[in-house]
Amino acid sequence: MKSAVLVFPGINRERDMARAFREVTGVEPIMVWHTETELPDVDVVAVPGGFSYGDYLRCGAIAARSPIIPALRAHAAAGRHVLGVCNGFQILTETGLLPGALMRNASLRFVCKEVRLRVDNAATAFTSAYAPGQVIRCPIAHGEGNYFADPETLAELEGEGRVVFRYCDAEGRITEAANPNGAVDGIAGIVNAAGNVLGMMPHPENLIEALQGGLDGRGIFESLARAA
Amino acid sequence: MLKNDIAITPELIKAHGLKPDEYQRILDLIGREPTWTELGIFSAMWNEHCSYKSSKKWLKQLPTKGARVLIGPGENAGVVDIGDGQAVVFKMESHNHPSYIEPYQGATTGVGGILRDVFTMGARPIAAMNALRFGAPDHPKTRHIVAGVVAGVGGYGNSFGVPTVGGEVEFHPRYNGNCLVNAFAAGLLKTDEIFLSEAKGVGMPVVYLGSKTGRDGMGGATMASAEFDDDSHEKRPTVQVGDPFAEKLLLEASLELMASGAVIAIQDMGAAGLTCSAVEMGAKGNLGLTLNLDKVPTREPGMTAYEMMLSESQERMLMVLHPHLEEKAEAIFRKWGLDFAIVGETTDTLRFVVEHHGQVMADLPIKDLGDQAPEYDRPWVEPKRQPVLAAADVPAPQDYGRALLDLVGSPNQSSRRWVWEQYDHLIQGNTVQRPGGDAAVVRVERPNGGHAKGLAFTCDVTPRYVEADPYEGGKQAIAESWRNLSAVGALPIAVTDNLNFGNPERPEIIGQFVHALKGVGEACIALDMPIVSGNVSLYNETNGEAILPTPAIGAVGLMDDVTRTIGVALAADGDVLVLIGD
Amino acid sequence: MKARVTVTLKHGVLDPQGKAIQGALKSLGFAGVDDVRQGKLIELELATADRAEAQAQLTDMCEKLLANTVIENYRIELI
Amino acid sequence: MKARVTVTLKHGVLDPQGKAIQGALKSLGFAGVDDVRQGKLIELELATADRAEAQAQLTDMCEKLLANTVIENYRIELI
Ligand SMILES: Nc1ncnc2c1ncn2[C@@H]1O[C@H](COP(=O)(O)OP(=O)(O)O)[C@@H](O)[C@H]1O
Repeated sequence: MKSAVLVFPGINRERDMARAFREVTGVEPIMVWHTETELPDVDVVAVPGGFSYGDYLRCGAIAARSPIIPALRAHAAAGRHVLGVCNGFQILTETGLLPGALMRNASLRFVCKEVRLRVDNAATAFTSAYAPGQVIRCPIAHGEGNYFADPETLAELEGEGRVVFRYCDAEGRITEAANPNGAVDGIAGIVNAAGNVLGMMPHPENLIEALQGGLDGRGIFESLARAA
Repeated sequence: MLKNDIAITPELIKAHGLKPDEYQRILDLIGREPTWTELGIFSAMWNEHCSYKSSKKWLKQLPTKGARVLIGPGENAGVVDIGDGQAVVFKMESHNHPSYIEPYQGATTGVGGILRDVFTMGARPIAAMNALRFGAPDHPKTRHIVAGVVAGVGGYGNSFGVPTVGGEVEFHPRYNGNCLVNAFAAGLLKTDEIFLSEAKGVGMPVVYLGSKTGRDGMGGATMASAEFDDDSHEKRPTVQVGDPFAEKLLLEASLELMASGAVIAIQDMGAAGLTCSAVEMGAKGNLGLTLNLDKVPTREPGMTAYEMMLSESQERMLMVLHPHLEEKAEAIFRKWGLDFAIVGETTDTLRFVVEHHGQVMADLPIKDLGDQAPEYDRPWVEPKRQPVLAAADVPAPQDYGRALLDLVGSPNQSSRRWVWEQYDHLIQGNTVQRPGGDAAVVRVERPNGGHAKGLAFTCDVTPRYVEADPYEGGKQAIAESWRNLSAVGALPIAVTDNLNFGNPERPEIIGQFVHALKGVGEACIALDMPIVSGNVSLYNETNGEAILPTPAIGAVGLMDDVTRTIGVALAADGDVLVLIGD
Repeated sequence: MKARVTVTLKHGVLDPQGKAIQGALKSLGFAGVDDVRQGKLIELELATADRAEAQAQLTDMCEKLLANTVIENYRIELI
Repeated sequence: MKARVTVTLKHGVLDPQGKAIQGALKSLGFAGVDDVRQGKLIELELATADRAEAQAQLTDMCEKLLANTVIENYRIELI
């Protein structure tokens, strides 16, 4: 599987993302600088985490207006895969490739910890390595991960099974206590209508080796490799 | 003729924190009255913060050498060999006074400063820690300061992209008027790619990089060394605002530039920015340096030479570049959207010359600015030691369960999770031991493959002990850091220190300092942990009440195989607990 | 010409900052404070002196960058 | 009564947000934009109908919470 990782000024988890692709798929991804206007011929484009443009104005807003974005849209329109993690998710919502918006955490604090996620749709190209309803561990690290969408959008997401991950407790229950940022209905990750663009706040790329405390994040990359 | 349209009055001299005898020393050195700009330059170079005038004598006695030490104190950060052609670069620095005045921005700029110290050496930062001390939990200011400082440490480190893996948080009424914010950073580099601040060659371009210069923190370095009084709020507009985004760009651009081979010398602009960095680069290289301030990128119109020389705007660097590689260097900085300007050149005159609008605003002997800084052997008295308590004299608790609950529920013993959860401690994907244990462990991959090594980090000191007996307390801080590193399976290799004390003009305070340092030094020798970098913060005192003496220690350990690290969690039911030591 | 753009959350969009401020004001003892909303203020200087042109430019800036029209409204003032 | 509080950075204080917005506007092709500064806008509803009282309350809120008077100025408007 061939992959590319977009790099915007202020992005800081591009190396983590590249490592995950390398470790799991054995292929080194191509790093693509934001001023490029074309993408290499790859199966997956990852938009990694960080603080593009310092997250000033709005998270992901400035990056979403970069020269590379039209090429990203074209890649998505062609049905190829796009994975946005954390700031990457925020950038994808700002481009309109995914609906909704990510607001300040309800606590107003940045939070870095391990949470549990329930895989609510294991039939996507990003999650086929997981079982439906499986509860996985995954780190989060963000200050603005509070997913919001209007009721119509939410109904659409739910109706089409496009909520892929939700914050849950160890038993898979969606509770307020298990929700680290106030996201509506515990939403941690969604896909677009075509199912080829995933955005998620948690960082699967930081849980792919035993040394990091677990392998639960590998499934995303394994699924993508399978789909390629 | 030097422009000198502001009269140098005794009041002005005093406002610059210079004592009459120090001013006399200036007159003797330059043989005339200084200009206003020159007075500013002297005050910046000769304040406690930059010159270490009260502490130098004692710092010289610390053990700083060891088989692994590649670079000890004196550069931006210490460098320690960890084998395989790799080295760890680290240092700790305080931002106490600014954090008390504006907790969020004070903490951010503290973290920014220490990160710059590390990447100025050519290292990519791989870990950060923060040692924090606040007033009593029920003191009216404490909550505000804690919230701001913790958010600021996180706000900067998280955005910059370094995992904050450890630290300390303590509360005590003696910090009511002076919180402590000590930031530690460590980075990794190859031993043959270490960058230093020593300028080399005559006629080399001196280049300004990073963010523009504004009137930030005017006289901030002077503030950081001045004892607080109740109208210290008047000093408020000197607050600097941190821009972690600019710093991240500066990191990437600097590392790219260093890799390109264009850099001869590099120095970050910290306290008293342009002044200290330029003087240091020239003086270390036995060269003169001329700056043309017309070229300095400024954020505000109408800045004077005085203001530019003393500005503490953050996220700036000064470099000496190879002349034929300027264009390449500029292209790299433009790519990262940063300012780049040739602002001067090295000379063979040993003079520090500052020009502005075609006029010479300062012309000073460059070596003397550093070398001739006052150095004091301040009078000190033997500290009063608190008597040793016999264990038998301490009554046993009535109810051990209750006592245990009180302990774990007390502000100083309770969980620090609420702090480190606000810090990204997982970024970079190398955190093997997360915060919450004895020491944090970060994976270090070998350049040529093979099983990964580990670096362990811990911050320690128990100020109550140092107060009770400075010598024993100093030893204890080192011993505790040694134990914390050993407990995760690492071999302790070196330390950095951040010596926070009260007003050195009081003999009791210097007495504490001298004895604590003696303890620290002896313990370092006994445990073979040289001190490779550090920082001194004096005048932590409000209305005559000093903080508890707080020589914070940041210690680093090495493990050959990172998979051998051991945590604090019990592994399984039925595990045997063993108590060792006494 | 100087201009001021204010960007506010649309009605119905949750505002964690506003909510937190409301809570904080309450715990500081300010009673009867309600419906707190936080928005952004962007002040800028435009080269043009033509008000119509400035208005058009600013609208374009808001649509393209300054506001996320999915969740935010904006208002332009020329000063 | 409705009130609006605007909080802006004091003159001379670095505004990283404003700087980033200015850069982004430039790279989107908006020419001649200068001196971009970002501030905060807080809208709230007060129980009182007395303007003088509202003004006093709001000043108190600004000093205690809404503005960081070390680096920020505030302005109060009653609507
Ligand atoms: N400010 C902080 N930032 C990050 N981690 C912290 C901070 N304060 C405490 N910790 C972490 O919490 C744990 C417990 O701290 P502490 O009680 O000081 O430990 P010890 O006394 O065992 O050295 C340690 O892992 C420490 O690194």
